[in-house]
Amino acid sequence: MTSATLSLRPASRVRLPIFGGLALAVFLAGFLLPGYLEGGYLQSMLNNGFITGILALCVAFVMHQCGLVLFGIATYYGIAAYVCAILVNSFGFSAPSAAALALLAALVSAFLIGAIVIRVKPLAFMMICLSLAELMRHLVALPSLRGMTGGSDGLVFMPEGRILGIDAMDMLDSARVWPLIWSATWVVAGIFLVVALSHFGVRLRAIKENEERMRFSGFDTYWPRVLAFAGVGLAAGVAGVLQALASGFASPEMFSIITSTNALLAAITGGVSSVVGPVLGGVIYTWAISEFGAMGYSQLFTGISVILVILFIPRGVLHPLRLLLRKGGRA
Amino acid sequence: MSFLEISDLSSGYGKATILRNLSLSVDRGEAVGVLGRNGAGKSTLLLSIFGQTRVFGGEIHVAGTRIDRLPAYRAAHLGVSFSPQGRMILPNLTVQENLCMSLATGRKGDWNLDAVFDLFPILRERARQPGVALSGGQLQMLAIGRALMANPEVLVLDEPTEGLAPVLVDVLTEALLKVRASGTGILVVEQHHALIRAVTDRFVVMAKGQIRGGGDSADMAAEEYAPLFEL
Amino acid sequence: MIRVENLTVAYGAFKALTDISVDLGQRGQVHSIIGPNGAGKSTFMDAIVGKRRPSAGRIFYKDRDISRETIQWRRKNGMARSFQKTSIFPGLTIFEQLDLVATHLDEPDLDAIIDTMDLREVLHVEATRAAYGVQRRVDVALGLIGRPDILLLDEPGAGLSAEETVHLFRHLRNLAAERNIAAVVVEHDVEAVFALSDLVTVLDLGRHLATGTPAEIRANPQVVAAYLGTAA
Amino acid sequence: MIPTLILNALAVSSLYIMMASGLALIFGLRRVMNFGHGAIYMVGAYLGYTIASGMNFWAALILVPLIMSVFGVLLELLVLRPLERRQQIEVALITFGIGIVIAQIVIRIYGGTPLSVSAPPLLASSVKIFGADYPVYRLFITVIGLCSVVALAVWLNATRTGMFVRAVSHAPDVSSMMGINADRLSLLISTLSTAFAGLAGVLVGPYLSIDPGMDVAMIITCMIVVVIGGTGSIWGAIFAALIFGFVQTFGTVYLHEISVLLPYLMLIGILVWRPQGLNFGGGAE
Repeated sequence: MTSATLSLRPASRVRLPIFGGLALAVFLAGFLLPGYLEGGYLQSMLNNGFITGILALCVAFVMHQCGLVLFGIATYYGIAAYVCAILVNSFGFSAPSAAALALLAALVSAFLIGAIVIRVKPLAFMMICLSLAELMRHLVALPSLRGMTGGSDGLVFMPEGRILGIDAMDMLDSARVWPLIWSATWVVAGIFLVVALSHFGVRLRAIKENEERMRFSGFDTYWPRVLAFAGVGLAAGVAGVLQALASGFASPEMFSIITSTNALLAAITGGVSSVVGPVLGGVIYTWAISEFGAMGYSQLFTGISVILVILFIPRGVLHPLRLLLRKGGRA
Repeated sequence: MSFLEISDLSSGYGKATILRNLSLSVDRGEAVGVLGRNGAGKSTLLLSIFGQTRVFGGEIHVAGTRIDRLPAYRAAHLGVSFSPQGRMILPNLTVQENLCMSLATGRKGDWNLDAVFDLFPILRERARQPGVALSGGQLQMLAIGRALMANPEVLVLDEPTEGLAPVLVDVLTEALLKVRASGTGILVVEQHHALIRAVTDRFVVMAKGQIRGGGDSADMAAEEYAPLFEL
Repeated sequence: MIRVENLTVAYGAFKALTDISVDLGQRGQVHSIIGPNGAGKSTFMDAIVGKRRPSAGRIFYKDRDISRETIQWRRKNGMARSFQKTSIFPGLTIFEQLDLVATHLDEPDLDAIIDTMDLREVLHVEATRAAYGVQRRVDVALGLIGRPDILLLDEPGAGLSAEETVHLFRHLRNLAAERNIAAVVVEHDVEAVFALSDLVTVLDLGRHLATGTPAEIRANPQVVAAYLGTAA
Repeated sequence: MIPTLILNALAVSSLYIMMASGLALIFGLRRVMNFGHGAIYMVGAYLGYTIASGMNFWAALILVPLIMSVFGVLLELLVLRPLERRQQIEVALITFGIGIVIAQIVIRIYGGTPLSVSAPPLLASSVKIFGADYPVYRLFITVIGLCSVVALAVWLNATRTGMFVRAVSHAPDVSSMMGINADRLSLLISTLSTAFAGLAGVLVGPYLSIDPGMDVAMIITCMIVVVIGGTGSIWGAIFAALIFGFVQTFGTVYLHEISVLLPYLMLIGILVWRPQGLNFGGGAE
């Protein structure tokens, strides 16, 4: 990996201060949100929405940069949550060290899995990623691991220590954990954006577009994608740790197909080439699923959404808008 | 309108336009040869008839039906059948199965397994072997036999003599003359002038995706056509 | 620059190339490879750039046996190729893809390549939206990056009109002279080949038929019989 | 012990073969992985339950595949054909969505509790095999499974339509140039595939149980089988289904609870060894 320097197009450079200023304002304003929401239902909805948003960002990144449908993001999300919970419960780790090791676990597992699955064809990739999430779901529910994982009931844990100035005990309060989720989403989105604009991002997209030509241009085409996959696993791990800390709970359901499907849906609906769309998608789907869930229709809603989204807006709701802004030419 | 009528056709692959405003017609029972260098667009012309190219403009009619917007398999049903370049024999089907692929057209006529085996006796001996086991000449016979099994009005051949030994070219010429005698028309792309002269009524010359001229096959050697072959 | 010794490439029982020995690639010259369809031209190209492993025989590049080197190694050490079916990065802008490869291969003067291939006007166009002729030039430009010593071009004129082909060939000839690189071209258009090549190699049925100047090739009775026919 | 296990493995494999070969056939022809296949199987099982309790098991065995073939017609006409030009992954995701919707409808109708079907009296007994009592019903499943494989092999290799199917799977463009209508074959294959899934659904009732998660479990199994067998290879899928059945059956006995992980570990192992899957005997890709 030689360079990860920014190489923006001239036009983007001019716009950078405007967008940057706007983004900073939104970022700062976000911290004031709990004051208005006063905790409660809306706040916890928003927390969950942003966590799904981070997963959606991961799916969008893999789709846009590697051209692969990551239908098993739940694997790394769940692994991070479980590692965090197990380290606290069984080994007495403090919250920050458990969280750090959980992220490491997500990164390493994604790296190892990526090294295997990146070689297979796109369709098989999709099916294998899905199967691996199922593997994990079965693994944590094994009766013999019950002492450690809590079996099919899941694992409740009570971490101690402070993360970024927030006491781990307070994180169960949806308003107190919000700043952490909010800034984590920004960090993940920011890193994905920088990578996408960097030479490394262009290289990934070039491999997606034409792997053979890349080899004939002197590039290695395997390791960059494995690294990207590992990075995405790490980001999904961030979502998993956040979820675990915010709920004090890790459950086999975190690995379920539904988790992966919702992240995928949020990514596609929001548009995989954007960093705002997937997060927005995550929030909207989390809200909608909770609304329909109250009537017992959450899965039905997911199923219908998959069909409609792929049929009618496979490139995301923001896509037509962008085309309009771009007016046919590249800005 | 002729049986096979190509009018003002522009076609190619992806973004590349290979044929440019080409028109050509073949009547029932007529035999037409297409000459031209490699890369002139001869194969593209034939593949366009069978729906394997992207048509940018113009029309293709077979037996009065416009086919350039129909599914690719329709061409064979309407009475043109194809012996493609490189033969495109399915290696894991047997010789007989390869021949029977054309039965999908549902066209009835004099050409059946026995008739094809009579035309190319070697295929009868190899009937149960997989397509992959044949030699180059046998593959070509199989490709032609397969196209005949569709009982076409016009048999379309792409470079049938490509890579064949001279003696086999003679065998092939004989076979194609028999096909003509049975009343079947022929549209053949070919580099060997001798075969065109022996088998076809008239010829056209292509260069850079267009037809640059043509005439009676019997007069191919005439002075007036010499500049055409320099294209 | 390239020496091919007794090269044989087989697909199973079928020999696409049989026992070919030939020297290729003089700096500043255009060396064309011609032959009928199925003569093994593309296989020959693939073998030289490392896409296809030889079944027998060896390939030397600057007097070093490279038969076992990877595609990436060959590219980094000065062997570049273009493709018969345009092979570029459709979703990237033309600048993005040129810049990407240029950074990787330490190309000092991308601007010169952009100008040589006449791409300045379309730099920020997404490649898939560009005209086909432009895409062909991008394909060649990708091959030019990194100061290759030898550029192998597989039917650069495929799918172009007569005028576009001539245009492209003029570019190539200037390139070879200007940048002092060896150009090896597989091409169908015999007139263009004879007009613009310094050396011509003829392949037929996987065998090496002849190599020589255009004038020698035109006069070679074997070549006339096997390939050129009345066109000679 | 061992002979009983082998018989059990064959019975389970038979179900997987009926499912996976249908998936592979559609994939060969249309390059579409039908993620809704598990849901079709689930509908078959629940319909089988209704018909078996309302009329009798034998009626279910005949009627359900017939009813399920209607799903195949709909699959072809409403999904595969209109979406022919979409990317294969998009179509796969749409079938996945359809699968979820179908499964949810089934759960709405039948509720979330597992149901069981009793084997018909004729098959409810057991026989002595190698000194151990063995349920006749499981033998029956194996026989049906074997028959369907043989029938499939005969159909593909000895009939004209079967030959057309092979031709299109190997070389779609050559086949279309020779006049083979892939649309019509696809209709037939979709119908066959869903009918087989329905049959597997009916058969599973008296053997295992019928529950709301059966669609997901089956589709995951099928995906592992298809990937191991080499995407689109029918014989690869059948062979992989056999391996899968044996590994699962023997694993349950000798490795106890770890056995649920075995299929996944097998998948990873095979992909490390051969990224393209086993894929022998003429796959479509």
